[in-house]
Amino acid sequence: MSQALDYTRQEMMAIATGREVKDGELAIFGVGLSMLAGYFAQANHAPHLRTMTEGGVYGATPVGGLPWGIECNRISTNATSFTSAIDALGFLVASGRCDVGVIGAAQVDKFGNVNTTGIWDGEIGAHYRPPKIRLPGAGGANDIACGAKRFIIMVTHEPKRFAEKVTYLSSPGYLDGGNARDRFGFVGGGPSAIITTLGILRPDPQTKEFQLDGWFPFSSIDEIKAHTGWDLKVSPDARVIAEPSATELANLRKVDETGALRKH
Amino acid sequence: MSQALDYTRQEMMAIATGREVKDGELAIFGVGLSMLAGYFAQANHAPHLRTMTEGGVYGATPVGGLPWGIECNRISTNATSFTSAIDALGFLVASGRCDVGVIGAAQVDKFGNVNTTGIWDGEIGAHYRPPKIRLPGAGGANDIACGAKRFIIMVTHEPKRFAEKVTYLSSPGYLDGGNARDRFGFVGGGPSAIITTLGILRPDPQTKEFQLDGWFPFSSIDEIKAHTGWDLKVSPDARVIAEPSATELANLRKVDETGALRKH
Amino acid sequence: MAQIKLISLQDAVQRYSWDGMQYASGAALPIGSDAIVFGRELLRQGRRDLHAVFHCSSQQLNLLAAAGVVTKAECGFSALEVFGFANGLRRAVESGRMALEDYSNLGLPLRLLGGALNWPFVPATVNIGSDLQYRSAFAPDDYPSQSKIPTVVDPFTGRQIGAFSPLKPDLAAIHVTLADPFGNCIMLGTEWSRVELSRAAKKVVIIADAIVDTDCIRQYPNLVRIPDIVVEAVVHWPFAAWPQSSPGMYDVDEAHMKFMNKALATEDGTAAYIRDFVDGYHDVDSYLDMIGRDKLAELSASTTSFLLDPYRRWILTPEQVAALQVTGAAA
Amino acid sequence: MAQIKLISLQDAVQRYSWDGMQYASGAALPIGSDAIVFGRELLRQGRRDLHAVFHCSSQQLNLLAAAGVVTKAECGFSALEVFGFANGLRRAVESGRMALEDYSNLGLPLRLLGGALNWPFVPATVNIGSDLQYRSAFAPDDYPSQSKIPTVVDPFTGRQIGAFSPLKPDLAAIHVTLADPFGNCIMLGTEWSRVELSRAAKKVVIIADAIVDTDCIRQYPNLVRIPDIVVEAVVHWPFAAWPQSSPGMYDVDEAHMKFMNKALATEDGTAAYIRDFVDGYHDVDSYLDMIGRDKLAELSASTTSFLLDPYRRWILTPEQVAALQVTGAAA
Repeated sequence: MSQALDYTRQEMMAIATGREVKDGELAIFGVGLSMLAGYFAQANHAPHLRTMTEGGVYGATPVGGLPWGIECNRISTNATSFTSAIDALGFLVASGRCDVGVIGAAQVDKFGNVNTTGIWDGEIGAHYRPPKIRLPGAGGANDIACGAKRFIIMVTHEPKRFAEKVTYLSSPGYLDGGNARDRFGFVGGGPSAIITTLGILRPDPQTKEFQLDGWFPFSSIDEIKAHTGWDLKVSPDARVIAEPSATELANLRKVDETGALRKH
Repeated sequence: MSQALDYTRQEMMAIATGREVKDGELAIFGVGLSMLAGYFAQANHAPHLRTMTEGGVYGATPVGGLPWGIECNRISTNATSFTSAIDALGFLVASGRCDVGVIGAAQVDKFGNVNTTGIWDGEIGAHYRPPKIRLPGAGGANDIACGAKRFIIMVTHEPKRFAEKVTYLSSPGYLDGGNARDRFGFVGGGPSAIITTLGILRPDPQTKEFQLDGWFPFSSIDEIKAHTGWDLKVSPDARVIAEPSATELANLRKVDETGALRKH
Repeated sequence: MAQIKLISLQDAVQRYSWDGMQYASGAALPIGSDAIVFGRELLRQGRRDLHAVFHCSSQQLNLLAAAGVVTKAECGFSALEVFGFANGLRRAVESGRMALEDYSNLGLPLRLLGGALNWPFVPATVNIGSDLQYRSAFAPDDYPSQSKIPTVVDPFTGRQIGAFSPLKPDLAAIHVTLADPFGNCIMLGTEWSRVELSRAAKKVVIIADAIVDTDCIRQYPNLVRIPDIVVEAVVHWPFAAWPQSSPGMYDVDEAHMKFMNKALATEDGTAAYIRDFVDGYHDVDSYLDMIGRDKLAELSASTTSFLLDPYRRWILTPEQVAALQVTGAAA
Repeated sequence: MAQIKLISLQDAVQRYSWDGMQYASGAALPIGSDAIVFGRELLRQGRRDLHAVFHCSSQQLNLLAAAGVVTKAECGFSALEVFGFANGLRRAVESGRMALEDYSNLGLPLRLLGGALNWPFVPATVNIGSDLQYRSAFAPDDYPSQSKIPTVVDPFTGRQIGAFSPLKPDLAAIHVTLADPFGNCIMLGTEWSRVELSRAAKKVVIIADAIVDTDCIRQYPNLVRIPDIVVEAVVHWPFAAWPQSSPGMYDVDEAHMKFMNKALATEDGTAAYIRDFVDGYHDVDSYLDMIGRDKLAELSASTTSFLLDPYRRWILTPEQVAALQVTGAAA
């Protein structure tokens, strides 16, 4: 980093994601980095954030570092309520109540569709065959993608992860673009941003194709285009994203006390 | 009563109903007399009866007399589990798991259909109009009638209560007879007995029309026919029902400690 | 940090109710838990033309129906269990003043489940094949009704079953035993359908018999089946379900159950009841005086009292609650 | 009077499992509660050709898949959260030995809900419009699949949504924190889908970290979300979810999570793991020795320990449990 503050690309990604989360919102985070981003928002600028995990764990602040999972003891230590998956993902997310979700992706395409199921050699074809690499599957991300008012995709910016079209569509973004989501009556609004280790992509309001909306201080339009597997358009409003403030970084590191985001 | 033991018709009805309930069964009772009948069975001959109320109250033995309701403090004092209506009536009854239910009726017809919704002058007609007397509605009885493996109807034997056809069908018996229940795919088997203040009616295996199966020691075939609003057939096997034993009566009165069944 | 949501009953009714609304109460148990004081306050503030969604009739619906402020109601059961027919409700139905749409005690909570999940319909394997399906009080000339519980074809077998319409009431006033100032709730006794209702309703106001410190909530998070994130406001009101019961807290007031139901059987009796027991108090203290301090002691001597023991040490005093309530109103 | 149902783990697996069965485990949380010792015993008794129903993959499914005894599996999520891909499951899927049918973490429990309610189908507003709907590992040539999540027409609006097939596993082995000898269960931490699973499965065997006296159950009936009436048998097995965690009881064994997952990445590693950690004990005591007494103390020093405090005084000693177990076996 050439900045005055020393921070990693993962930390920048987490902070940029956290900035998308507003105070008072009902928010759901997946395991890992997305949870750090969410709890960073709560620690930094959204003290009244109403947080949950898909495990039905409410009101908790993680202790002892990055939670092992959406239900683990690090998130169960100071919860105010434990319920169930149908409650969290059904009553509160698939219902359209949840304001914002944060999910990860192994592969994302230009319409914000997400693959977390598998890597195949080429297209799968009509016969469903085993993947070369089996990934974790849809988890709660499909439910968040269908139901949350908006959701944010966090993903490492590498060409192989940014495909023209995902090989397997695990969680719906804008499908083939435009109003395609309407065909399925999804109550959720779709992905509002893809936040990467290099910058931020947002959907065109009409076509819903994701375009570059901002780059991080250590990145550039060219670097991002080179790392994107489709012909990435650049928004006329694209601009550099503010680097983390000292306060933001301090608040993030309070949440990420074991330094999970400083390893890469 | 002319018997050696002094007991009421309501007590005979409750004991006859209790005899229908077998040890180890999963059983659900409505409020009032049917609950007394059920808990009598548990106290008398079915110690391993698995009891519940539609309130989702499990493992309880009522204290202080007739419970005020399916959820009241008299049934909440020593329960082992409190859950919910969907659990009790859905997961355990509508699902087909429950072995036996006991329900009441304001009006019952020859196919064991039950009306607990209202009394009208004549037939309702095509336009649904207010009843002359509004009754309590279906409650959980409809769910028991649809889902329980079998159910028992407890009813005071009066001509106006025994109709050729119920004015309003609140809870399905055999509908218009035969295999009519199959049209709706009910998982439950239908009513196995109508137990009254005078005797016991059971369905013909083919037609499902209820016929007289037994009369109580203080009653007779003629009295029962005279109190039934349809032309009641008498089973060739019809016989007198054994009066309560001293043990049965003692066990019933242990459950009915405030004497609710001795008032009439 | 969650927000303190303690407000007065008066404020809660003022802010969250309006004429013509779809109003749900919970648990809507005929003898047990129900937010009956919320209904009394609806009457005090003159709310009318309500569309009531009650899992079962309770003394609250009995009273509101008797007072003529309910135009439509949907129920699974409409009496008072061993206390007999609900006379006020009966009068409203029999006179044609109130249209009562009948479901069963499973049908009603399944419709709330469908509302909570935002499903377009809920599979119905009960209520079908009976007049619960064929007769609609809301559409009395649609017979046999095609709209109340229409049929849906199971795509796996091609067989027909029924489809319930989901419920999403504008407001649910839900009675609970204990709540913290943020709206985390603990229920003792059956939930009935309070969890489904709290997720189906557009807004939720909690009526709690007692307020506990959040330390109690953190000790028993598995008991917190209604979490603060779905709650708009919390009202503290002791004996809120009276004359019905609240397990762990108080028994049914048998005498008043009968007295009230008898009063509601006539117009005059209803007017007198409203005068004495709806307009007859102006705050919690005068409400408790109205019931009678001896009676409160008697009702509190419940065989279920031991159910409350684990939580007693966290119950806030009236003074502590009052102090927090100021904070809530200022927020 | 309910029946005492305490039996040994060996007996439970012998009586309630068979080759080719549809076997569900609960909670099937990747890091938390799961009936992992039941899976170890399935392997010890040589069960095979299992059709696994797991809300999520856990180390149990990872192990059973690695060992090659699972032919089909249905999951909402198939990794180990921060512990990464489930290597044993990956090998089984990638080699084509195991067909893995994908749903989401809501789709799977809704299918259990449908099984519990005996619905012919469950409305699906999620999983549709994605390859979760179009791709079926159980019917790989049905593309886009018409059978996995077919469409159903909402009779109220005429719009199409999806329909999930309900699940009714032959057996559910469900891990809980506390159970009484009759099978009344208390869970600490998220239920995940254990309640729905306990009602959907044809038979339920409980695996409890500790056994409590029924007085505990009667003090906390609202915590008893799995009542005895749905339970066939209760197995007492401390650290039953190890190396995963059990809130209130023990933390994740991070070292063993990684060691185990690394071992399951290869055939040889799996064989060694089975030798050492599946066949490496013959009773509870030797199981605990295998984990290591120091490690047990370390894992028990959990920040969640306070969650167990209210119930500790009712926990039965191993001797008391053993005495009851004899009674159970004789019954």
